[in-house]
Amino acid sequence: MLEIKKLNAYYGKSHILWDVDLKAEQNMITALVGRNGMGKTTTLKCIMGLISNKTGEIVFKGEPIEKRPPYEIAKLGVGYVPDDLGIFPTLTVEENILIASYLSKREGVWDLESVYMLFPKLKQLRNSRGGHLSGGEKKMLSIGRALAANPDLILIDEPTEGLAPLIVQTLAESLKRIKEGGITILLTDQNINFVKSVSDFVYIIEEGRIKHRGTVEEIKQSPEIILKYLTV
Amino acid sequence: MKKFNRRSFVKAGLAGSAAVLFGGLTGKKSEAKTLKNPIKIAHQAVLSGNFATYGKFHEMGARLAVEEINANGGILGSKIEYTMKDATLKPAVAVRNARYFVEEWGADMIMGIDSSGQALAVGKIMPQLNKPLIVTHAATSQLNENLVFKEGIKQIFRVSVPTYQDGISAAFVASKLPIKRWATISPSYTFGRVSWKAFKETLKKLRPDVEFVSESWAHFGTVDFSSHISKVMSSNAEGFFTTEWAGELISLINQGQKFGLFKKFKEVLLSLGGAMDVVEALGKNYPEGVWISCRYWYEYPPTNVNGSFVERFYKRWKRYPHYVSETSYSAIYAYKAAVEKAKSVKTEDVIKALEGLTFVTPAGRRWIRKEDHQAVYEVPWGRVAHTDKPPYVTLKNSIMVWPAEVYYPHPPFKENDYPPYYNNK
Amino acid sequence: MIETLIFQGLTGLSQGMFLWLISSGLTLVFGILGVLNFAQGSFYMLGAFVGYSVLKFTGNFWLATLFAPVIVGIFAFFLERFLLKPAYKLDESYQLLLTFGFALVLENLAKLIWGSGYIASPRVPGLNGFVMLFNRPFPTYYIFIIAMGFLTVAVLWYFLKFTWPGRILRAASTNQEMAAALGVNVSMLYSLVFGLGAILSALGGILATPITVTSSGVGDTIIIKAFLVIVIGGLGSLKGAFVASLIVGLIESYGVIFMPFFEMAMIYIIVIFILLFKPSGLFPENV
Amino acid sequence: MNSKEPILKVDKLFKSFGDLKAVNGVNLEIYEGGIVSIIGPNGAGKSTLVNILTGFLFPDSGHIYFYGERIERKSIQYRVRKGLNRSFQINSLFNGMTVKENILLGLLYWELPLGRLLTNRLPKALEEKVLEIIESVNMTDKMNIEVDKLSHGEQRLIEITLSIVKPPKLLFLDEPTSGLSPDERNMIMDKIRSIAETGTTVVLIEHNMDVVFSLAKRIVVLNRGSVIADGEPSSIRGNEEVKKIYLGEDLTVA
Amino acid sequence: MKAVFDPFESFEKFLVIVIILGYFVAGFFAHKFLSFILIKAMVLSIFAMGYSILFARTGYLSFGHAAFFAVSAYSAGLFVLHIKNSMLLALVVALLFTLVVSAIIGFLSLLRSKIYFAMLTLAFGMGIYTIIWEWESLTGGDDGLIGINRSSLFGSISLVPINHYYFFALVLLILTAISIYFIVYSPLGLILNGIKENETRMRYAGFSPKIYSFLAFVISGLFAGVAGYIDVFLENSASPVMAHWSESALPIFAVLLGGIESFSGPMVGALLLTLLITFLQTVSSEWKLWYGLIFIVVILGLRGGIVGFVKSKLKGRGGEQ
Repeated sequence: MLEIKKLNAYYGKSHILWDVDLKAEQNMITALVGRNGMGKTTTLKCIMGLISNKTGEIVFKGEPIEKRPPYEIAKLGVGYVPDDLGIFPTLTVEENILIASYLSKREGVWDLESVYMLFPKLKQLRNSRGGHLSGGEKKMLSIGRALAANPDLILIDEPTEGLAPLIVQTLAESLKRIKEGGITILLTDQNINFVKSVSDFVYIIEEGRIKHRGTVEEIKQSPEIILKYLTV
Repeated sequence: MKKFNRRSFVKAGLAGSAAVLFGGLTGKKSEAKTLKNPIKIAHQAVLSGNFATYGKFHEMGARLAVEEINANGGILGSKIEYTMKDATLKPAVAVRNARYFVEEWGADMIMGIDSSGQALAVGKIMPQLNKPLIVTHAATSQLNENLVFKEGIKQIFRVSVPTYQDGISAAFVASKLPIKRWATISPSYTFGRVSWKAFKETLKKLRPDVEFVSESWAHFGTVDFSSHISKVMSSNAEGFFTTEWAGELISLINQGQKFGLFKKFKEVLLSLGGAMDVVEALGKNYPEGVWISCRYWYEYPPTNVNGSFVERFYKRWKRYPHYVSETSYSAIYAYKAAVEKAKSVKTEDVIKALEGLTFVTPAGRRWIRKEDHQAVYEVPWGRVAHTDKPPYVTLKNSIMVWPAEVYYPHPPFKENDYPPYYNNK
Repeated sequence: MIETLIFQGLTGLSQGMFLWLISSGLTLVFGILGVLNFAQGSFYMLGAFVGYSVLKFTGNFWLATLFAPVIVGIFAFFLERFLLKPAYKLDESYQLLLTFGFALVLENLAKLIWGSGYIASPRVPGLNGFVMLFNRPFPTYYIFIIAMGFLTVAVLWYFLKFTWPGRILRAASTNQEMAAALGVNVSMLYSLVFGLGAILSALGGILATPITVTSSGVGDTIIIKAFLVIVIGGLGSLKGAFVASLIVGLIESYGVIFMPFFEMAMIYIIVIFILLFKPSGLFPENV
Repeated sequence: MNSKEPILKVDKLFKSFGDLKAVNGVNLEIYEGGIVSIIGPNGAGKSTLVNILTGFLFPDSGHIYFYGERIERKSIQYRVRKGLNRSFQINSLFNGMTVKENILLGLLYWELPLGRLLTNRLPKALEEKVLEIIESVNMTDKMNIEVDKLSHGEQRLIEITLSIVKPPKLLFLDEPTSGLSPDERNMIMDKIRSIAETGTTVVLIEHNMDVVFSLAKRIVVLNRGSVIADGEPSSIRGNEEVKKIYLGEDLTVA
Repeated sequence: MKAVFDPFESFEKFLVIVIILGYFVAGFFAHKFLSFILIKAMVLSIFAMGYSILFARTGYLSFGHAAFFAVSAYSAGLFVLHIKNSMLLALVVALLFTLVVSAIIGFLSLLRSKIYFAMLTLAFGMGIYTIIWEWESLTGGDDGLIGINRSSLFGSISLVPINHYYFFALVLLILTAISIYFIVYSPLGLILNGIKENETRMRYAGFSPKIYSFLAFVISGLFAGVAGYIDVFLENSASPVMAHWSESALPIFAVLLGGIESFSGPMVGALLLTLLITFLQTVSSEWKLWYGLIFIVVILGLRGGIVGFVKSKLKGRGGEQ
């Protein structure tokens, strides 16, 4: 679905990503794991076309997209849930969702109703302004909005950040259902338990370099890797 | 009212026959020895911004004069070289232009200038430049009273009327109208204030029973007069007077029509309503029956000189002459007359020749007063009526004129010494 | 006295509406592009001139009112594409200076094209009369202007609130990166918003022709007032622009009665107070 | 930990952005000497806390005492003059100016008598001091290069140097090693050690655990705007709660 | 390119000295109009050099500096007309008034920053314009003040002839250039530049940036005052348009044209701009169109101005060697 080769990215003089290679296979949840400040967000932004100062190849559905502007990448079928969630504060919940389907013009199973079915809480809040939601509600909305565009691939940055354990659990369930619905997911997180519970394939990133890759089973069987890269 | 019309026409006819000097059509052949070739005349007026149309009209009048004179052999055999520059409305630009004309370009005479501030600023440096300056528009009375008469800056002349015309002659008209209560919307700067004061004081002398019940002051650059109109219309005035001019007057008239201003007031006096920019812009929409004047009106005087000027002007530019076109045209002819009289282009000789000069122009006989270098001539008032051909406005059947001498203040100018010198009885 | 106050109020409202048409364009452009557009006054002037040409061609004021703003909008669209885009990487004060340059050029281009004269005011079929209020005539055209002002408010409100392009505009004004990630062509959006801003100003220009005079310098005069309006209202707030336009219109109108020589100064005094005590304006809010 | 009075005391500090409680009742005491590290996952409120402590933001409520003086409403420069300084995570230098000018600007307030504000030639002592500082970071050959043309690591070095040209009593370093190569990181770590040795108390906000554990004598763990653990590195390493927040809350689904 | 340790400092100094020498030599040969235009260029140079302290060094765009120009011109004019015909005392009085007015306006405007600052200076400046326009009894309203004549200096040196006045203006220009030189290439200049580059960092370096921005504002206001003073005695008149915001565009354009980053830029820009406007006005009645087009080109294409362009060429050549 998505393949990244030798991606290098820069913020000004700061070299953030070093030769990152990464694949997100169809109908799988791929996780990019690492502590914060290691380049996870930058990787997603590069895919989305939001960082122009980069080199390397990014191929989505066989098509090189590294030179394309974000809106074209979005229309090709990439959804994005940024770590700040990017909720439009002056739009209502419903508008936040519908704006995505309006803009993408892509057909699929996801529409307002199916998003509400996935996150019933949003239905109750449908007429509230985006700015008035709590952190967890915003997270649901941001994911729901990305889905409403019916993407083939969805990029989710730090889905568990700031969420209470119970909500993390629900979220894990939701992501699995999204995957079952036929959408490929690439997410970043530092919550290894969550990653273990939802993902199929794991990349560990540190200091802008991919340090380890493997299926979730392999990761589960090598706790030393986890301790080395993820904990204090 | 009719009596006045007749009298004015008689006077006008006399003026026409009293032509002493008018070189343009005489086509006198040049003398063998030329004075200076070419004689350089430099002109400046506002060519940019909201008042750019004034500069264009200035230029048309001057160019016509230059073309005619050159086609007829020039001034004593010397051709005229003419140049024109944008003076904007900034005094500093006018001063720079004047310096450029004289010190760099080598002008023998400079002319033009629209705003009072510019005229005064340029006037003040004329002793340094020492060339004749003929002002063709700026109307401040300070120019002739203070700069020329009191300070003795002899290089300054003015062929256009000073503000007296706008306030005082309007009061003459008003004194004949059967109404008592007056209101104004006036420009909120010196010109507007001086004119309204002159109007009030003159009218009060002529008609002690009048009252001035409402005044509203509009800033320079006002585009929307509706609140001013609304204000004066809430008074019980019967007559309305204004010295608003150019684009602002057009706005005022347009909006006034919408508000019914011309219905509410029995009589309306527009001192500069006869300016061709306003007449062109309004055309048939010009409200009928209002009194208008300006510093020259294309139908007055009904002389051959004027008639042929209007014809030639129209033929050349496809437009009717604006008052600044006439004053620019006449300024050049005045200069020509002076040079021919003095047989010299030396500043002192030309000044001497211009002082006291009487010459016939499209606007009638002009006489340049020796003391203050102000050209004295008559300007008509009349009621707007429509015609079928451009410019669609005529005053023919209602023209009123007073002898200029009776309402021009005389040297020595004393503070608040407004006319009438004219004995009404 | 009451009637005078009401009349002054109505004329003040109509003056405010012209300010609103300019300042709404300024606000939209500032809210999305972050550019304080000096040339907004030039679009107002172009609206009047282009409207005049369309009127001459078609003889119909309403066609002119319809087409002139669109033509000016298209022109502005390309102006943004070719000359403003390169300036986005510059400091905001340079963008302001650049649009100042646009204004200089447009004013003088207009003079070349339409000449330096005053353009005659068209008669508007059906709106030349007046209605009687307290036994005094009040022109229908002014009522029309006030109505048009409220109509544009309603249309803009509806557009922003209930149409997708409007919602996208609101979304992009708060988070352009996210809008781009959802499929908004931000570069195109910029051009379109610049064009839309020009359309609003040009509408003001053509609507003003029946009551004022049009000359190439007219944009200059009105843009400064519009700047002051959006400072009072709050940069980027349409609600603020509307309320402030009406406030300024009313102050000028009542100022003519109550403080004849200081109504101009009043605006500055208000601006100074706003900036010192409520620097983000009356309604600090996004589009 | 220390019987002495703390040099910095933070008392029930709160700060919200909208409904996000970025700093949620932080209590903290920093004692003189050594390196303290503040760690925590993304969004734990570390940056906001530093911004409040150094005057970049004002808190909603709570008090900050620096040597016993309440400073939570004081300006940045007031705190700096009292001896509290910081470095920035994203380099915040005087771009477009040379290394020398950057260092000089850092020194001017402290070293230049007001009367010499308009001197065309700098006082000798000041000039020497600038050169000395530049030499101490091995940049003598680059001192006339504009800082935005330097490598990221060099810029970071100047970033930190700028905050210590006048050695503060308490220094906050915000992610000093982020975006650096291993070599550059070692260089910065040496720099931090040497800063601490000269008597400046250093508070280190850092992601890189190697850096944290090799430098800090005390670690404060922040999560969701509150302090959840505070102690020596060994006790933090063994702290279950810390492990949980870094690896994820204990999930039944796991 | 920047303050204190500018490798091009000597080039900049050289350029300024060459221009001043040029003015000096021209003073002996220029006939009347040219000397008038050159004094105009000096006036704009002084205005722009002062303005560059605020705009180019400290990074604040003001649309209100024409007001200080006008305050100085009017106070000098009113002083010689009504109180004492002494040009030296008039200078002192004019600068005193300018100081007070620019201190008040500077203090108020600097309470806000960036785009709001530009707006505030516009509003305050236009407030002064309105006062001059409306206070007719004092200022002569729209007619302005006229008859502000030059007299002599120290009772013996007559400034009435324009070539004498030329050298008087030149002395003021040189004094301005020296002052600006000392400001730009001094710790103060570095501090101001620091505020432009990174105001927050300046706070972390211990400074109170507002105090220095205020200083820059008042300094630039004072030099606008010097320029207004020279101008009023050159024109022999003062008019309200001097205070209009559009007049504030002149020093901005001069600074941009010459080169915003350079010390000599304002002087180069002012001279070129004055000659350019004079030339355009002579060849075309649509001069403002050309003026506007050049303005756009400078902002979009010539960011370092003319001096910056020359320097980058010189630098490029140095790099190849």
